[in-house]
Amino acid sequence: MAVAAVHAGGIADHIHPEPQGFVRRYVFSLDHKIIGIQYIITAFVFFMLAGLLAEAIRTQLLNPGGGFVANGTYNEIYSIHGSTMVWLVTIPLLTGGFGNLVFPIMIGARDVAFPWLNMLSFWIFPVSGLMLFSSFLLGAPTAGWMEYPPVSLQGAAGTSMWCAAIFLVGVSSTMTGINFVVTILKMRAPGMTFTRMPLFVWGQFATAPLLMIATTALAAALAALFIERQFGVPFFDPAKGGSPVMWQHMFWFYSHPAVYIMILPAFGIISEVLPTFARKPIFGYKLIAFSSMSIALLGFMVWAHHMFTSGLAPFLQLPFMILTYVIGVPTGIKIFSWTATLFRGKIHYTTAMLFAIGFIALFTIGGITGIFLAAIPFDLHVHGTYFIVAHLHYVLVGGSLMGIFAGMYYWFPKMSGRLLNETLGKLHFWLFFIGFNLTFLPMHWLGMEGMPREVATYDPQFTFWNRFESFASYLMTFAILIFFFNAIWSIRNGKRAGANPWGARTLEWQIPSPPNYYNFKHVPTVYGLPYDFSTPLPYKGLDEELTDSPPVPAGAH
Amino acid sequence: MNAATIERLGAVIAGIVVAVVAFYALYKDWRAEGTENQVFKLMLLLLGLGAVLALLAGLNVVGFAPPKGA
Amino acid sequence: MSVASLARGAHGELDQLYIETRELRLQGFLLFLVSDCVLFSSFIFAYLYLRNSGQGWPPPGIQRLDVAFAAWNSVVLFGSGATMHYALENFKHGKWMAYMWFLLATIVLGAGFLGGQAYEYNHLIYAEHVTWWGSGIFGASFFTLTGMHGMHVFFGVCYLTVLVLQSSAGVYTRGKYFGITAGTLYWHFVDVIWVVLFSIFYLL
Amino acid sequence: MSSIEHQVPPVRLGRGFWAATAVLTVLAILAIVFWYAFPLERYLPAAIVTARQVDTLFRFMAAAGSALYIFVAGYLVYFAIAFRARRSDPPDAIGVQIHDNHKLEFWWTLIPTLFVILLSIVSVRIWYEIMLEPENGLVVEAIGHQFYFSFRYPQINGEVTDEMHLPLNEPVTLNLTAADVIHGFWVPAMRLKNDTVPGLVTTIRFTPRLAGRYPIICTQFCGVLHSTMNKQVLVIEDKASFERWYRGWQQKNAHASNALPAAGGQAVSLQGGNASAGQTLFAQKCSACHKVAPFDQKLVGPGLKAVLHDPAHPNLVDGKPATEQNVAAILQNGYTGSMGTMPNASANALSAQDIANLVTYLNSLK
Repeated sequence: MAVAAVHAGGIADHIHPEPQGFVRRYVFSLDHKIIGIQYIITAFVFFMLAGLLAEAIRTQLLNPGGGFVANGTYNEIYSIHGSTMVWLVTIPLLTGGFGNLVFPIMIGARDVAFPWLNMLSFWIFPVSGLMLFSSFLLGAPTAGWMEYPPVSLQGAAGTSMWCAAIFLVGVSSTMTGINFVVTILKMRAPGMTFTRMPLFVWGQFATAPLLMIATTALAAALAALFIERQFGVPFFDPAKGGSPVMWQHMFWFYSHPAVYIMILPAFGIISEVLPTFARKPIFGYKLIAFSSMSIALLGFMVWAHHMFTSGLAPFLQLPFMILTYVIGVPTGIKIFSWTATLFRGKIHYTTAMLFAIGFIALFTIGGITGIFLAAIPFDLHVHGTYFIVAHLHYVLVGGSLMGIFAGMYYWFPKMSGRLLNETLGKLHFWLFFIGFNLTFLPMHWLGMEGMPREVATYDPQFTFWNRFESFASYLMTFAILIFFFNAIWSIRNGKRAGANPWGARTLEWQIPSPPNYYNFKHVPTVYGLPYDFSTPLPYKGLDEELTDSPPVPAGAH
Repeated sequence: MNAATIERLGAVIAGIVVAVVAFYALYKDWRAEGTENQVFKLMLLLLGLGAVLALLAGLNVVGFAPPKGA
Repeated sequence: MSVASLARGAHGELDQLYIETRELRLQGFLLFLVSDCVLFSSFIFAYLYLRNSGQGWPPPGIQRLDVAFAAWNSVVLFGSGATMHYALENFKHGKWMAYMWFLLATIVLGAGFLGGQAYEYNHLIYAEHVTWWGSGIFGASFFTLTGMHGMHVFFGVCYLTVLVLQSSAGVYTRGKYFGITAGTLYWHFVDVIWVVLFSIFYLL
Repeated sequence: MSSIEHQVPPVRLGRGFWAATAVLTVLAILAIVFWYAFPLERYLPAAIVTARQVDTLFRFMAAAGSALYIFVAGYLVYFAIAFRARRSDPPDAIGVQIHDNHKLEFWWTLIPTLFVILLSIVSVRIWYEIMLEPENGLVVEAIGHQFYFSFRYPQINGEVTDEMHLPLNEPVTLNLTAADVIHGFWVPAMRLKNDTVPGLVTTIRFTPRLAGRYPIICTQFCGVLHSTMNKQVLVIEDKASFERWYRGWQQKNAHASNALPAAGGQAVSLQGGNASAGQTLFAQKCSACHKVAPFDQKLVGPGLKAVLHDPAHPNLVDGKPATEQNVAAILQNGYTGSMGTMPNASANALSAQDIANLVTYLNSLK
């Protein structure tokens, strides 16, 4: 097993030579930066496919009677849309993608702890994605991304393929989680104590154990569903003594932490972008780091709040309601701290900053409706309706995806050496922000008035708002097409970035863009938090003085 | 003496041996440091407990034995 | 740290790279065991959930498991845990032959446990009860969990056999023997899982 | 909120901050007034007693949530505008280097915690009111099927009905279960739902308070026609109407035969069917519910091997002989009855040619 050379000291000069040849460098690469870029590109391909599926969903819902696709096909489409967005887009982008790309540099490491394992986890990911999409050929699963049995036991053959695909992507996540935990525990540069780690690293450090533990629990549930479907071994089928509610426990024990897997790294991204462009330290560093860890821990104790209508004993439901309320406290602390970070700053409106501020505005709405849903009496009304659809999209699109876009605009120069076009970027932001709100805000009242989720046809009284949402969603798609055009165009034609186009202070900006193989010739020593703009950089022993970093963020007016 | 009695006798005798060995190893390693030794100590403790459980099962204290002649 | 000092103490000039990467591998391996443990825990949760789902246990038509043979078979596996522990101890102290014998004893006991499992499966499926994987929730939980554990034992036996071959070829030296440590950790883990499975299936 | 301060020089909040705070306070109060004045029941009547309690909780949470959001978003917008970098600033200008303020952090941890305690008390109280509805009410059973609910009134004489009628102001105990997969039983006007889980009986209790017809909606995905599972109604009416309705069902069930509603529409032309095209179609559209296996091997619907040539099952599900024309009629019109539900040709997106191909294919299976 190849293990990366560790930090400074006696082995500082022990650097493997950079491999030559296209395949070793860019395909089966061991370099965490290349693997991160591979993750990002692959995940955005799946993102495009999932976006097409989303537009198919909205097109079907233009008319109350549907008619764009058959009912069964519609059910397949939203199931694959959900599964893709969760497992093939958001989780890989935030952990495997941005995680791999920057956090080893941020802690002053030359690579992750197990580069081979890292390469393996990446290559499992596109394979499982292809498996998931190939389930369309067999008859894709129809019961949504949650695949509750017994209806998923009746599903077409593709449902078993779905189990296998998600199992595999889970194995990949578990390996990534192990890799990241060891990397953060063991490979920090000298002086990089826990209280000096950038907050993105804290985000990854809170996420990695979730990846490692929760994903394995999901693997067990998927394995049970698979063997039940293929070999008739009864776990969930009530006709044979199994329990369908047991699947919900096993599934949500993973999938609630999965929500935090999808949001904690995005919190980290926002906590990097805000101080950089406000020219000001992040407000309440310790409390933000601590709240990430407590959210991760509490995340394991609230899974049954997805199951208030499933027939649990009332005394079991109560603690889940209250613990879910409690999660609101650390989340609120984060939101307040980010807002306070802007106070008395010198705010530069780059696209990354716009997305970060948009994140706070939208995620807060999703967080507040999350508290609504935790209240059992209200949840008994809106569970399984479009209110839930609205809530989860505010958290996962308004939260995670806005964070991902902020990260893309922020770190694209580090990946490619060039800036994304800021004019197109701002157009992307505004169209996306407006389109998103127009699409998902009406879903709140649709759900409260009586529109259930996962439906191919609906009551004609909801026609107006559904059409409204569909047209707004086309606006969102148009915004995303602008982003794709921008990314492809900027790789060749973007403005050259230089090492530190934003004047940021974390370690990844103190080395060239794109970084050299093995990141640092000499591993630097760290003397403090990266966020204080009034002091010199808290690093010693950086490779060379970087004189090409402009003090003003490029693209800010 | 039927098969079940032999199995029980084996479980009791070997259970005593394994439990003693496991707890002795734990005693010897008590002061060992380092990550893996901490794990070893926990595992030896559980191993010894497992052996005790098996020996109790052999003695018919815990677990289920089918009625005679079944 | 102790590992490093042990290695230096033994050889004096063990390279730094090995010592530091050994720590990484150790932590990675322990975390792998943690996630494997979660896998077992999930299935154990499923078993306990089904067991308490209201129709009584064992389900109608199935007799309670007989503990006598299982107790003997468990002691065989626990014994292999003890021999593995002493294999590692002897290797640390440079007693190569004793290490080899303890390792071989572990393999024999592990294989013996697998044989016992096969005997028990045969007994349950054909001789006494009419139960198999797909025939009910008892079969589903019992054969899934013990089968998963059996697979772990099987992979362990294979790995220990590889260790024998590697050791004969001189792969491990007194300072560099992480493969043996990992094998011991894994084998202990498999034992401890069996303690839990034995308790919940045969004693509960 | 006291002034944010760290190191020297001390930071002043400034006049703009207090002006913004005043505006936001006014907006927050307006939002709270809005949520308490909003006529929720105009959009969704409160059909049972506890529905109004749920609305009370919603108003409380919506008011608190809006006020919180107005402050967060308001300060966000104010800071974003007031502290933007200006062209006149030197290029290397930095903000005021505030790291933290323990007093402020203490308060904004404590206040949400207190609010969480308050919210817990409020929601637990309302939840108890829902749980503590009387236990000895009229017992109704609702059974979820693919894709409809059936209802029974075991205390009266157990007729199976397809509408749920309830007498006004009489407590009800509703027992929910399912015959096949999990469904969700939801009446939006009741603000109450529960899943119907096969193999499990769950109970909800409530008291109707407002006469009317309210849709019953399935909220848990249950199969290909899940979205059409919103056609049934809950009728709340006075005691006399309820009893008249129930007697009507007794008579209807006594006279009912097993015959299904007649298949409407014209006969389907079966000219030019292509068996291999039919086989492909079968794999795409039918195989989710039907195996190519003997009739008894049910997946969702029965196995269709030799459906037209099976001496063991000479009839189709509705007692009609197994002829090509009758199979085509089922494909065209769909089916609802004792064997379950099958979507019709338009839900399955089947053309006349597709039906001809499928029938030719099924005829070729012997």
